[in-house]
Amino acid sequence: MMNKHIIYAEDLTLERSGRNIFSALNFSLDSSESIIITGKNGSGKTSLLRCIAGFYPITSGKLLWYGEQILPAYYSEKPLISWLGYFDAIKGSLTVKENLNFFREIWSVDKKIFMESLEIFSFDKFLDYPASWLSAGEKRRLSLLRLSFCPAKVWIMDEPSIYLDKENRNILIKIIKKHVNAGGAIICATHEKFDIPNVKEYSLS
Amino acid sequence: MMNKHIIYAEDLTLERSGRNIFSALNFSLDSSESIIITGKNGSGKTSLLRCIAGFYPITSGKLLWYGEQILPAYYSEKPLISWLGYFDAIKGSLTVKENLNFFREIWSVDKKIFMESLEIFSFDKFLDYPASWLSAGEKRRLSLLRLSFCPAKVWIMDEPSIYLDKENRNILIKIIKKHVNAGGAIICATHEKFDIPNVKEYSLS
Amino acid sequence: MSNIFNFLANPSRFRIFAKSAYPYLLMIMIIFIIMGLWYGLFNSPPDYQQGETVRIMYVHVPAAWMALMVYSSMTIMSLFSLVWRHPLADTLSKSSAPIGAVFTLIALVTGSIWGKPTWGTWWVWDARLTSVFILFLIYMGHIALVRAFEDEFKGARAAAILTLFGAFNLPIIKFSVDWWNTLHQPASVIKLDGPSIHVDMMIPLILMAVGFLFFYFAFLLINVQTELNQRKLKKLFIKNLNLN
Amino acid sequence: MIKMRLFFKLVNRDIYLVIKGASDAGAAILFYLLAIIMFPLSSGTDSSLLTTIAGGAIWMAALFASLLSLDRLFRSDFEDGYLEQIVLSGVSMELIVLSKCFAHWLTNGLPIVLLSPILSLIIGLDFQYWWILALTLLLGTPSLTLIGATPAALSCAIGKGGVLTALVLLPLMLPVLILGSGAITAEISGLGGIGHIYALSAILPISLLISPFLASKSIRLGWE
Amino acid sequence: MIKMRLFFKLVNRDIYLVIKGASDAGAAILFYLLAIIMFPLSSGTDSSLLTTIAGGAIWMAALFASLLSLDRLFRSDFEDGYLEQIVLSGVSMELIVLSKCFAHWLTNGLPIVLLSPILSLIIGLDFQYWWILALTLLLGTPSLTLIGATPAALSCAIGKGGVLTALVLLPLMLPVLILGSGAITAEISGLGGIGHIYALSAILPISLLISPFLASKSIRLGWE
Ligand code: HEM
Ligand SMILES: Nc1ncnc2c1ncn2[C@@H]1O[C@H](COP(=O)(O)OP(=O)(O)OP(=O)(O)O)[C@@H](O)[C@H]1O
Ligand SMILES: Nc1ncnc2c1ncn2[C@@H]1O[C@H](COP(=O)(O)OP(=O)(O)OP(=O)(O)O)[C@@H](O)[C@H]1O
Ligand SMILES: [Mg+2]
Ligand SMILES: [Mg+2]
Repeated sequence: MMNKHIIYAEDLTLERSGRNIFSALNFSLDSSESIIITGKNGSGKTSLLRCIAGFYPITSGKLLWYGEQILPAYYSEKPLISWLGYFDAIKGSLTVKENLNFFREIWSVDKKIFMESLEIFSFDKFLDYPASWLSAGEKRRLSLLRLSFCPAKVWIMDEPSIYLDKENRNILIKIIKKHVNAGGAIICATHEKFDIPNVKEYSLS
Repeated sequence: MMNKHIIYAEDLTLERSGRNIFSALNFSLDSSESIIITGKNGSGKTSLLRCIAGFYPITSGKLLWYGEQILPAYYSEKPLISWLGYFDAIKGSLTVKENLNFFREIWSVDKKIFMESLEIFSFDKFLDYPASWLSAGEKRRLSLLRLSFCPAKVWIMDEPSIYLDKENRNILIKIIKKHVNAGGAIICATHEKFDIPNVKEYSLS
Repeated sequence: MSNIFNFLANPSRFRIFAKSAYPYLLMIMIIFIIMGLWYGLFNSPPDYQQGETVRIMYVHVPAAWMALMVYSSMTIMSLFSLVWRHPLADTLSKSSAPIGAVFTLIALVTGSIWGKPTWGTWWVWDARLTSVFILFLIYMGHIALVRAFEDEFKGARAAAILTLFGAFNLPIIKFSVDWWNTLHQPASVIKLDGPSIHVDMMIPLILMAVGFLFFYFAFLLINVQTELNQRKLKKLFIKNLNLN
Repeated sequence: MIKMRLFFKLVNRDIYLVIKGASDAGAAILFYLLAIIMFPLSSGTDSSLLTTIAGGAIWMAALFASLLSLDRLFRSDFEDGYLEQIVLSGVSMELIVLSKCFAHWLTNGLPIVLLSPILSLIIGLDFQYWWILALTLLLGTPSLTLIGATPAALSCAIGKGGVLTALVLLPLMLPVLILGSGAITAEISGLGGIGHIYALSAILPISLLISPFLASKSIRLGWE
Repeated sequence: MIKMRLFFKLVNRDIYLVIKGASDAGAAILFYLLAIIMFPLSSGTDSSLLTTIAGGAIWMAALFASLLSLDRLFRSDFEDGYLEQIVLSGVSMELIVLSKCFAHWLTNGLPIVLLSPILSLIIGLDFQYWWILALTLLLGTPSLTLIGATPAALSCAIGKGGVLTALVLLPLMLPVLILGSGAITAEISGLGGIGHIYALSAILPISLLISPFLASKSIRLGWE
């Protein structure tokens, strides 16, 4: 039964440098599901996401991916996570296109899917810019674009909406809905209210 | 007449690397006034703020501080601007207290004002942490705290609300109101709706 | 054996053990060193080539052995730390480094003093001397690295990585005299076909070596105690921060 | 097979970044040249003296050049989140480390090896010894890169680096330096440098084995 | 007066950062020691040879040590927005540059000067020449810092640095190196190094005059 969950967490506890960050968390994530993690500043949202991805070792409790004790950041056959953190992994000295192409190759992304994402974000006009020219919001948009064509089933996003204007926030919600409808799963930490159907809210304190 | 404005801009135009970022902007800022700059991603908000501070040289037009052609980033007797940009100028290897104390000394801040700011942000419990431990929102809060005790009359803020939770956003609005009531002036670029009385909205396109 | 290890692996139990054990270790160390010094200074023959200066050997050689021994044990503890993430291994390794550095320094200094009359120079850059010097630098790097981190666990693990990496220096030190032409004399005590020095020199050497070994044990326990106490203090400090 | 393809894609990218000037590995070669020129400048131009120290000088310059460029081997990719992205893409950290080392060697070590015969002329090494210089560099520079990878990765975890990295790094690189320059000196003095070369070629596989493991551990440590 | 107080507050902070280990200038001294040791290791242990190259070796080590630590002189403060904050606080950029150079010299150059008598022993320089070594270093290290400030500031504008900075830096520093080691060689050879020392002491005020100006321009360039 447990095997059916993509992610399953039981009594998850994390300490860092001797401080307790969060304790006894229980949740699970399945296909076509999305979890929004909320909580005050410093409540441990980012830490939780990094635990799930395997960057932080958990102090106690159980954290399973597909019923197994996998840490995606250690090793996986294919990308398990499409990750959007605080850092954008964009090289300013390359053009936008070069930045995208690299990940396209690493992930062996279909040309069709790639073009589709490009269209959703209407990013064509930026393609030949050096990435260092982009404004904060444009960089975030580029990150979201990359996130959206990654072949991973689970999207993990840490405050995806920062720097974005109205229009781009709508695009964000659109791609989230699309991904969930297509059977994907999403965990997203944020302080905003997102208008997504069937979202589970999980609040840290 | 012109001398009365703290900042006065006429036909302000900026080009960067041959691209036109904005052109023919006209606005002015006086005591007890606040301007919110809005606009889509890439519309030039950050660039405008950096022009005002003197980091970017303007291409054409007129930009006056107290009626004179001063560039605050070049030289001023006293701090003209309290600046909150994308970068936080926080040294992770120092404690929060050490980070704050340095600016307190450079700006010769009154102990009373300092303690008051500390209280508004209820930041006492973080004082002895290494700053590298702080979460994104806590770092932003620290930046705001520093901004608020700077003796400059004009606050320039670039998306001050990113990373902040509800509670801290309210604190932000509170200090903005307080500063404006005390005769200060504020320019703030943001994508949020702030509930500030008498705010002038200036929209870039 | 594994029972003992499991028993001691608990930090608080280890603290109790350390507290009660270290005075005995100190005593054993003092007895052996006094005996060794007495034997070495008054009860052993001068060397037919080197004369009285040979007595430096009774400090130099055990110190050099201990320099290697401490590093070897740190290497093992580092493996434990990296592979099994054992916190006690971190503590032991961290506490060992300064002691090892001291032994290395003693070996370097006594070797230098010995070298002046026998080789006619304080120092040459040959393979043995250089590799011991590198060992000293690695010890210092270890000490600096642990302290460069805010988070002591992270610091300990970083130092463990460095220790493992520096371990390839050990065989170089040990076999440098066999592999390269050096001024330094080759092994005469620890080698496959048995020791080749006089028994009267052997006895004080062994006494001093045992004394130094217990020096290591005793100070290791003392260091670990301070370390654990500090950690406790820090935890209290952090708890206090949280209460506010 | 797929791993191999991934590996070369990663190497490709690093080299491309060098060419585009984002990484400064390219400048390391020029630095190497300049460092070599500094020897005659600082020690006087007595040519017999130069001949004696030539091998050592070239080796020291090579070491400093790799030292400088190694410092940033992982740091910029670590800081902008690129490594996080890659490691979540199903590429093992060890493979990433290897690819970065390989790219670093291709853009730093290899040019140094190739330039060495010409440089030996400039600095006054007898030309008949060029082969041993080139050979020691060919065997030694990959080891320098591999040995340097771990401290470079550690510097990400410390969050600063530069000199501290260099400090931790240098003692570990000294054996390579000693063997490399020692081989040349021994060959010139007629003793034959082959023993040194054997030892030098023993260091390479050992560091190839250990280094990716320890460097990946270090980077993970930085994430924790 | 107020400017003076500001200046010392800034210097104070930089030194404090070094002590707290945030900046790695402290390690530069250890690096310097190591670099010196590399000379005998790479050039063989012939002691008469060592005596000849000793002055040059110590000077080269000093140069490499400042090179490594200068690279980060402004960069971390530039990248995290600290320089923006300070320059908006009514401190002129030139004063900031001077304060950073002064702090850098106190934590890097001065220890090198102070250690030099001991080091001259290790490396085999005749002890009677320690004064000229110390004197050249005392005059030369501030120039190295000041000369290095501009390329270090430029590296902020380029957005990367490391080797590239070192590359730009090196040719500019060469005169100091040549004069410094030349003075020692001249003194040892009986020619007297006083001429070199005059020249060396002329470089200092010139660089003191030009460097803050050019370095501030470079940093502003980085902001544009
Ligand atoms: C600073 C200089 C010196 C250093 C760093 C040094 C280092 C060492 C080391 C690391 C060992 C232990 C090696 C092993 O266990 O195989 C050792 C052993 C020894 N050293 Fe030295 N040494 C120095 C100078 C000298 C001098 C000048 C002499 C006497 C001429 C000397 C005589 C010995 C002897 C007799 C042993 C014991 C060898 C054995 O039986 O294994 N050392 N030294
Ligand atoms: N060096 C440059 N050369 C050319 N164009 C540039 C350069 N730097 C920025 N731009 C462009 O200037 C425009 C304005 O950038 P700016 O950062 O001011 O936008 P912004 O309004 O702050 O956007 P955001 O809401 O995303 O923060 C962007 O379209 C950007 O691509
Ligand atoms: N290395 C560390 N040692 C101790 N405490 C830490 C460490 N790193 C982070 N913390 C603390 O852990 C808490 C949670 O941090 P985290 O970044 O997960 O918060 P968050 O919920 O993402 O906050 P935000 O909304 O501000 O992004 C914070 O209070 C932070 O101070
Ligand atoms: Mg967060
Ligand atoms: Mg902006």
